[in-house]
Amino acid sequence: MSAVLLGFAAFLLLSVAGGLIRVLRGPDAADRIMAVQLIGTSGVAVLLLLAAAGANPAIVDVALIMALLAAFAAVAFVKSASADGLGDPEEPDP
Amino acid sequence: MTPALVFDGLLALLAVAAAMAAIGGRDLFGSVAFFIVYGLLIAIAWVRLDAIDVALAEAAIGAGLTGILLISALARVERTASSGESGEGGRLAKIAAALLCAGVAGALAWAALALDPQGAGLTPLISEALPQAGVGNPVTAVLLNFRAYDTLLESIVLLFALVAVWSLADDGNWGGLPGLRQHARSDGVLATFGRLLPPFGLVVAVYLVWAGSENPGGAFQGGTVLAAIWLLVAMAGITELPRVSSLPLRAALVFGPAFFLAVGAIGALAGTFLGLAPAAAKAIILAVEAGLTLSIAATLALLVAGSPQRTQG
Amino acid sequence: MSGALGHSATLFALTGAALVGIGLYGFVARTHLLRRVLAFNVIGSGVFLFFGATGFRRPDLGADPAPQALIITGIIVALSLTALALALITRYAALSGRSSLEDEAPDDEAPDAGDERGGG
Amino acid sequence: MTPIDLYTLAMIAAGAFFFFAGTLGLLRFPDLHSRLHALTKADNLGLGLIVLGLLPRMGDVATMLKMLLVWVLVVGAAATVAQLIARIALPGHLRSRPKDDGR
Repeated sequence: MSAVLLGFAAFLLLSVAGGLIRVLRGPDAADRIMAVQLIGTSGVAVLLLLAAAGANPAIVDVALIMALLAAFAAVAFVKSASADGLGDPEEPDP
Repeated sequence: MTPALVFDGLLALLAVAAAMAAIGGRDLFGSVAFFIVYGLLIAIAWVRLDAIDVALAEAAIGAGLTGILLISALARVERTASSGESGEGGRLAKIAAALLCAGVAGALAWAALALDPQGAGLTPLISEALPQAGVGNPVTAVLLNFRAYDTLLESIVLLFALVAVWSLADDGNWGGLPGLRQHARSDGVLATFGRLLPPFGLVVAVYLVWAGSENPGGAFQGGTVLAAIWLLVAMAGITELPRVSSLPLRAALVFGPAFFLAVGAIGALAGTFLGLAPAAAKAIILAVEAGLTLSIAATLALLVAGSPQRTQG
Repeated sequence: MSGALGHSATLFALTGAALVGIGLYGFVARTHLLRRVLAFNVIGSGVFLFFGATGFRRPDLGADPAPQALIITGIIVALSLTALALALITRYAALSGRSSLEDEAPDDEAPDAGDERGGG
Repeated sequence: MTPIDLYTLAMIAAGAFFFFAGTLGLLRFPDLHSRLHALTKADNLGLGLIVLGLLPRMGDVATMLKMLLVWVLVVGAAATVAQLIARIALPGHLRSRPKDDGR
């Protein structure tokens, strides 16, 4: 069964590869950061599969950190893309 | 072809591709995005190398701090500087550079293949000494007992880096507030996220430090998570990072290294600098780790926030 | 995670070697300072991966803890030096309006090129 | 193959399918706002199915709770990011970035 789980993890790496193609193509920075977000979710799934395949619960902690910090790059991006680089897209225009 | 080999081969291929795209790309934001993905793939590689402690550190830094650091630095540089990459060498120079770098990589590859495949490294020595170390996680034992010198000096290096970053401030802003004022709509999605996540982050960080004595985890991983969460709260406009001259902040920054040094000095009185008596080792290591977690979190957060840029909030 | 799942330490050691080469190329051949910082970090993680993989030659013993501890220390120091380099770069860009050290005009004086290497 | 193995296999296969669909959407959908669907729906559903499929294999309750927490955190992050990116991609919100000259 471990080998099967590892095989599925390899399949999810293909989804990471698809995300990399979107990072390459863009066209906007928003597209690229969205692809990074999607790759993050795939990475979490890969780690959980590795945890089950290796019967090593400590790997779940790696997935936990990645899930906890999953939004950070995108948050930094929306902040830097706002009008003064420090704001939030939901603020009313000044 | 076993599934393990397929997985590892694909993973290595993707990591190399992401690194090449980050280095060779045309769009700088794309390069940064590729680099963030690269960090994630390397974290998975550490898991495959059975180095969960390293994977935890790489995940915390790659997913959390690197993204904030690089994306905000890129935005600031693009606002102030011309974006052209001037003065890159001609085709011939690039080919020469590529050949040279391929040579270095080839030499390293040769070195890896020439190693004795049965080499055991320091593993047997560490397993032998582990019962006296006070903790069951051999990596924590190396960091805080066997090679505590390295860890102590590293925590001091972090402080020096922070002082260097602060020293880049304009004269008028010395001792002021790091970075510029961040703001967000107070009832918006970002602010809500900034309020919901910290409780989870605190629990995860404390858990990582606590688990680090017997399982993968420790002060560096926990401290990095705390730093990332603190920066998120600041970015969501909920709190401001403190003035760099603030006494509580400076106390938090030096507490960990100072306490570590004091423990080392007590050890010196008993015979060996940084020597830990096996009976007391666990309690001492946990106390030093708690102090280091606090100081590492404060230092990393302020390092990423940058030099003081204003004196009024 | 050895045994039935195999172990690919040699593969990752070779990957580390390749990453060092790629990073070195970026450091030498690209001029935008931010991209040089990325290249510096790729070199660093390539070295770490190489070091960690060579510490995992015997699956029966698991990964050697000593390299792991040194690598964790190295990752944190690399991050702090990256932060310092980026602070220098944003300051340099704000003062000079440029994002690379190379001359744009022939009579332009190039500042000292050593300030982002930082050491490791 | 035990019944638990079969259950895991079915759930993970379904989860992998949703990841595949999400990636396909990310690559094939024509504009940013429709690609956001792939980001927020398919992948999180896929991850949820994988988590549910792996739960009975993890042994102790603490690890199971951690895995569920992982899913909750990823869904929360994706929801936040989707909202923020959708907003910033509206006309007039995206500050135009100076283009690299590509050398």
